[in-house]
Amino acid sequence: MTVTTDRIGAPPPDAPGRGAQGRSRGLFAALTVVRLGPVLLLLLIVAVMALISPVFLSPFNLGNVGLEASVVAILALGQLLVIITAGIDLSVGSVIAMSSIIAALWIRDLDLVSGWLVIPSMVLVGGLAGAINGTLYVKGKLPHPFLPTLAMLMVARGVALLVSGGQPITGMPESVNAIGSARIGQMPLAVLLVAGLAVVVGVVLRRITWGQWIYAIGGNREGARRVGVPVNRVTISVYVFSGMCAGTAAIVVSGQTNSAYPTAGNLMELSAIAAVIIGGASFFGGRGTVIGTLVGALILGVIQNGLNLMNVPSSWQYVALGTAVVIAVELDVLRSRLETRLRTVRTEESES
Amino acid sequence: MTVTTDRIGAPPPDAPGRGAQGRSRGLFAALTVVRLGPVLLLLLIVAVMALISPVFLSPFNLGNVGLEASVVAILALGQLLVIITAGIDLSVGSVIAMSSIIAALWIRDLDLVSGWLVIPSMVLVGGLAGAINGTLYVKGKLPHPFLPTLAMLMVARGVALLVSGGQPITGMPESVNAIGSARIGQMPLAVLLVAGLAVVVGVVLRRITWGQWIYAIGGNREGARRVGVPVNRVTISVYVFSGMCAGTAAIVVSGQTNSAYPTAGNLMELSAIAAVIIGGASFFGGRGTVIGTLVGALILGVIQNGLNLMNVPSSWQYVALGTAVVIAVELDVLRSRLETRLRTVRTEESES
Amino acid sequence: MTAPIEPAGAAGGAPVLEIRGAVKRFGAVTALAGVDLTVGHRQVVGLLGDNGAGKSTLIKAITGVHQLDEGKILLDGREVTVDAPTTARAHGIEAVYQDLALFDNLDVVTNLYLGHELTRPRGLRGLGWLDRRAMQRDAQERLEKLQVHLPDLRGHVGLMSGGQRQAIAVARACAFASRILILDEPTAALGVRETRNVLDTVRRLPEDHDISVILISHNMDHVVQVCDDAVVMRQGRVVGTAVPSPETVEDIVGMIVGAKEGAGQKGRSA
Amino acid sequence: MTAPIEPAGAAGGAPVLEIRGAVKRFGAVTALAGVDLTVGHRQVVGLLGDNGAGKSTLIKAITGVHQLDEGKILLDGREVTVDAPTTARAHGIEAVYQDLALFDNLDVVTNLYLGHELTRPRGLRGLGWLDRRAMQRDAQERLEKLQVHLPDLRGHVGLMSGGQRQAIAVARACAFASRILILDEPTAALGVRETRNVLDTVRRLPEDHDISVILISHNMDHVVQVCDDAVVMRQGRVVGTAVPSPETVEDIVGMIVGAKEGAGQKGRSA
Amino acid sequence: ACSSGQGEDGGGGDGQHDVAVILKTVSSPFWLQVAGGVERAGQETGANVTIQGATAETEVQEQIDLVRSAITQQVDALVVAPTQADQLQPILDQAVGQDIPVLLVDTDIEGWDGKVSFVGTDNHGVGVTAGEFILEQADPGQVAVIRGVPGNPSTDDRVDGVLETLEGSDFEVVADLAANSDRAEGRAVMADILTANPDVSVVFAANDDMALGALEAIKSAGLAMEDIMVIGVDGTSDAVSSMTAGELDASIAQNSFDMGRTVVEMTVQHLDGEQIEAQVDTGVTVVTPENAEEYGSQLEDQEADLS
Ligand SMILES: Nc1ncnc2c1ncn2[C@@H]1O[C@H](COP(=O)(O)OP(=O)(O)OP(=O)(O)O)[C@@H](O)[C@H]1O
Ligand SMILES: Nc1ncnc2c1ncn2[C@@H]1O[C@H](COP(=O)(O)OP(=O)(O)OP(=O)(O)O)[C@@H](O)[C@H]1O
Ligand SMILES: [Mg+2]
Ligand SMILES: [Mg+2]
Repeated sequence: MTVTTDRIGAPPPDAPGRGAQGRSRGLFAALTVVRLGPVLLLLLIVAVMALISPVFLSPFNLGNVGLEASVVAILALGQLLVIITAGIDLSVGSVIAMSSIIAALWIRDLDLVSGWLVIPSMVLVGGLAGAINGTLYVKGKLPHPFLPTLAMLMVARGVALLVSGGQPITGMPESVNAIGSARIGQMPLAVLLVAGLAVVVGVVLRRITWGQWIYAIGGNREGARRVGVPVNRVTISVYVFSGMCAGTAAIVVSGQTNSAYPTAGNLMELSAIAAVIIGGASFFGGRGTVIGTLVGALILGVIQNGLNLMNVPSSWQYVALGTAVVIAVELDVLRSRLETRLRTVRTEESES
Repeated sequence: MTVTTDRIGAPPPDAPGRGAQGRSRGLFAALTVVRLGPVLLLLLIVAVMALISPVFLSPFNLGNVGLEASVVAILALGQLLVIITAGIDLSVGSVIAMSSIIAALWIRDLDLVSGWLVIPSMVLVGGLAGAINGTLYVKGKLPHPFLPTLAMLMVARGVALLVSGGQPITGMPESVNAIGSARIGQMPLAVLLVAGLAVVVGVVLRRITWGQWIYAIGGNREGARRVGVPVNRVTISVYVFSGMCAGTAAIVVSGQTNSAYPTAGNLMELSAIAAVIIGGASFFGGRGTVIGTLVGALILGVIQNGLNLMNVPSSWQYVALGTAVVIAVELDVLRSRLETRLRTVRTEESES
Repeated sequence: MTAPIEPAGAAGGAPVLEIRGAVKRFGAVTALAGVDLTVGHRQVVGLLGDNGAGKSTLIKAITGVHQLDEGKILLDGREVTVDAPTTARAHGIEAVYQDLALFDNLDVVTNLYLGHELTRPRGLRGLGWLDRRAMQRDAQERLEKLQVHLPDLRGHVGLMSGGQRQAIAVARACAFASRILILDEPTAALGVRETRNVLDTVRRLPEDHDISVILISHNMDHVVQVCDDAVVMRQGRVVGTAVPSPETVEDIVGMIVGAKEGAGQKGRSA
Repeated sequence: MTAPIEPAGAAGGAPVLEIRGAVKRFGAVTALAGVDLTVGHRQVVGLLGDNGAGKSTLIKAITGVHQLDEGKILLDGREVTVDAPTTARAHGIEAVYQDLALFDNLDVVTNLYLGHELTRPRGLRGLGWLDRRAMQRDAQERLEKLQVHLPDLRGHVGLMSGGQRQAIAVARACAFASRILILDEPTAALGVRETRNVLDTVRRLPEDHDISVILISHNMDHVVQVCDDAVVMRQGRVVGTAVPSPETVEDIVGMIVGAKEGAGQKGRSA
Repeated sequence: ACSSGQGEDGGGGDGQHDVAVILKTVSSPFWLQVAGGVERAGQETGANVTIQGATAETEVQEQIDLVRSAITQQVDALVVAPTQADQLQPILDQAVGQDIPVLLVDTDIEGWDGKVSFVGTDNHGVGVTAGEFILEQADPGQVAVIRGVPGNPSTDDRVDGVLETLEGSDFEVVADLAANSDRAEGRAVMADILTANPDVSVVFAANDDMALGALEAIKSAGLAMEDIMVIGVDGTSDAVSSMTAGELDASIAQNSFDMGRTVVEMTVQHLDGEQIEAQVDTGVTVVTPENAEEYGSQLEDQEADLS
């Protein structure tokens, strides 16, 4: 009787139920499909778009979608870590502007030949802004990261305006422009960048202790402290990472426009947060996945792209985008209920 | 031994400690001051402003501050209830635009003589938007109010643009203009409106069962359900109220500008949320006060007004406002630590 | 599921509550696999079983926190649908949950009265004015009965000790139950004296207030002291019943751990 | 505070842990009003007392969750500052807290190993690769010892039953304590068999792993079964000590409820 | 109106005129040019000029607050570029009520007789100019227009001007989308337009930033610059360099520097008791690759440095 992990009433993992074999197999298939989760949702939306607009599925347009979603996706990957710790980073949009402007100025004024240095510079400036956010929150014992990151939202925009004098700085090094616009075949480099970043974040979250600590802090901050997780350090690190992602997004934005300009990234934080939440993460912390986040960013990108392809006027775009977001998430709610339902039915089947 | 509420080691409430009487009295005074809480903070900021700018304390300018803070304060009072339930309402800024435009059009097109009807209309439209937010969240079982209210942020803006054709509608009834600009002595009517609203919200939160339920839901949503609080109804109600506040803010905005315009209220949601959080409410729900919220709105208003009086250029304003917000909240953190410290010392005194 | 399971707790008065064939699944986990339970009028029924046996799930189904996948709930012989906690409360059922369901951000008095607020005028539920003074007075009395030390009735419950919290939850449920009181391990965190008081209260309640009690406990002494009947669950099924007494304790423990099986016994499934 | 309080738990081996004059205030509440406690080498000390007596506060001060306002903590005779839980853990102190401190969003294995993750390569703390397989194997073994039924080791802890949760917390602390193991009511939610297993473990631990144990419990039977020494607290003070045995139980209960006061007795203060 | 004397910024005491210039914003090249003109006039006339602007072109409320605080400071005159014409009128009425003369720049409040004068070009006219440029210079084909922030009157008026001018011509407007006056969004919207309408041959963007973004999209789609005519508005230095490089085809410049300079000069004249005109049209310049270099050289020293 010292069974430890007997799944009460559950079937042995290999045998898919004994009773109604056929039905059970159907269930199994349905369950597999439903378990695709957010990806299923994305496929659905893509299908709708493809039906409405014939050019939607052209490789070139898909490249466009990827390119357009890439900035939000990069920000969202950083935001994901922050949100898993039950935090929020409102500053990312402004940090795009600040880091691209500072890096661009630095390169221009020092007259550096090796223009690629602008790339690490942007990431660095972004990381610095994130370090300030995290330190103010953690060491300054502010009650919620909303406050320091809102302050950074303002300060970074101000700094961007100040150091640039309000003027855009046009002309980026080749390397930056390549990241922003070059394609390998129809695949934009920026999309590959997102993919690489996603793999890194995914590995950290799922395979590395640090990532587990991030989930632990979001699940039970005081508990994490008690079991000896370096809560402060981990918390600061996610803000630094989010800032670095903003710096990376700055590279893409600068490359896309061949310039740095002080109003860049305006309101991007909202899209990034929306992507993460649409992707199934919780504002209360402890939950969220890389796949979900990417899907969230792509859902926003696909809907926007579809509306543009259909030349929907901007006032209608607001209405349509808002409605589409709600419908998308509502569908996911239904999907996950269906999943639970199917699983219960399957358990039932296998018992009888 | 059946003592129920013996405060272990605490002095009888009337005797302020026996030992070092003098010091204890000093402590008591210090404690009283520190307990002023956020108000203390506001007084501090006002003092600084008065030192920097001589016109700051002129009655006319104080009226200005009140007028400028009133829109944010009204929104923040609605947002407060939402945030106490651990929610968020991102839509209030756009709802200002939508409700003022719809009400203005309605009045204009129906050629109604009694222009004051525009007032209840705005509140009504705002309340409707809030009802949609709340219903989508609660009945649509969306994981977090971020999603429906973000969608409403977009949809309401879209609707405002659509029905107005992007054009402002000029000319508001006298009553609306009075609310927006009239003063009794130097006291703007809008400030009286805020005061009235604050009293109502304060009474509901502190004296009425419904208000207690709002705190209960924020503290433990599942628990509230278990003890029979009508969680869904209460939750929807706070979004309706927040929408109605947005409608009320629309009256003030329309009155200040004698018009309704489709870009009104842009980004106001951020200021409103900031006011509530600066005022000590928690995003995790269950905490927050009316006084704190008003102080939060006033802090934002006073800083902004001071910066304007000093002719600080807008890029510096970003930097200054961001920094000031962080400093203000940091001061409050210190204040509340001092409060705990003083209380402990007082307990110690009275024991020896 | 075809094994003969005798109706449990059929003794003592007309049945107030009957559960028939209760099944509850959480995805791949079957928490209740067909449970029958009968609680008589003014009876104190002990619900026993190993950790994870399904006791809390069963009582949550009764109080409307969970909905059963299969099975029926009968109150006074009439089938009822308990689709939400409010329904259960309307039927006069109150419960102390194992995870307490307290409000850490509110004070003791508010916690005690939440959902049952005393208002002026009395009738108005949500919209009435809170009669704090009346609640404070009443709360003081009730807590005195349990002899719990609380530093301050206006202190937030979140800062109280484990036992203080539990005492508040117990006081609350005892105060408002009018037909069935359900206690899920109500003395787990209580001190020696507080436990004694709670057990006393449980023993007196049926007579004094004409209600029935379901008590979940892992403590055999307590069960023997206060229960008229004991129902033992294992792995989502009722595996036996007994009238608890110092003599039957051995048997009951045997049923719980599975070494010995009682009346409606059944082998392990799956 | 001038009443003579004898050092508690001085028996059994050289003292591993000593607390001297511990005071902890929360605003107007004085949770600890000058507590002395001595835990000997390989000793199991029972910490008893009414609800709100200050037991949990005392152990939280030892594990660095709270900082003492006054008083000293000595480990192996040397004064130490335990300013954070990490410090306590570095000293080989592990605890099961009354409120458990589990991670509802994580699975059982992760909960067991959080902060002690097995990684490849072993040394790297935060940056190592998680060795899930090793942790899974090890977790299985440990949980088997306590004989807890868990539906799935990969299930989220948030969905588990009260007893399952507590068992995980106990398994976790037992696994990693290397000097002092602190158990705050570790069997409160456990079933009959699981409780037996935990008590067995506690009894064997000192010898098997060369550690000392502080056990907080309201159950006199348990205290008598496993504790070498019992320290009774009331209202933030130590009011007596005793060697627990069936004969002294009466006395100890008397000290707890205040009817009878033991060795270092003292009247109620203010 | 004379200064109250209590201002601490030292204007009133030495007989200078305190002029508060409140622009829509000072964070974009166009407004920096206006500010440059304002500063220049300030130096030339000796007036004590303060320049402020909201944080973004859409922040009406902020601008109202700025006007209000200028009234509090009892400045001698107000120069305002109303973000939303009608919305500013009540507060400007208050200023007039306090005997502070108000001059408008860039955007007029039509039908408001409280103002002393209006200096600027109407945005609708800018659109008409752009439309005429297209009719003259481009071969008939498909046209795409890119708007600013929806509901922003200036950018909407420009686009409407273009659309009205092109109506009934051989040009077909196939896309009408908004890019929030942002360069990156201009790029994204253009990329989508090109996907849906690969034959687009003329693009009008309501400001230069979006036009430059659109150019990037055209480039990265691998299309030839010569095949698509791209027109922006504002004549920013970036636009000028793009034209010099042979990419952008035209930018309709509003002579922003002149606007700022003229309005301050007129304000000072008014304060000195001189008679001034009720309306001055500072006109537009169509900047094309031909005159870009010349136009660009004068830009250099016109820009304000406000930091
Ligand atoms: N919401 C849920 N989702 C998934 N599984 C659940 C859920 N609630 C309970 N379970 C599982 O159902 C089983 C029965 O749980 P239940 O809480 O009823 O046990 P219990 O008899 O009360 O145990 P204990 O004595 O430990 O409190 C357990 O295996 C538990 O893990
Ligand atoms: N963080 C805190 N803030 C304020 N008061 C507190 C805090 N923690 C504990 N207390 C108070 O200190 C006293 C001692 O609490 P403690 O948790 O130590 O009791 P305990 O002996 O563990 O009781 P139990 O047996 O109920 O667990 C109680 O009155 C409690 O309300
Ligand atoms: Mg249970
Ligand atoms: Mg305790």
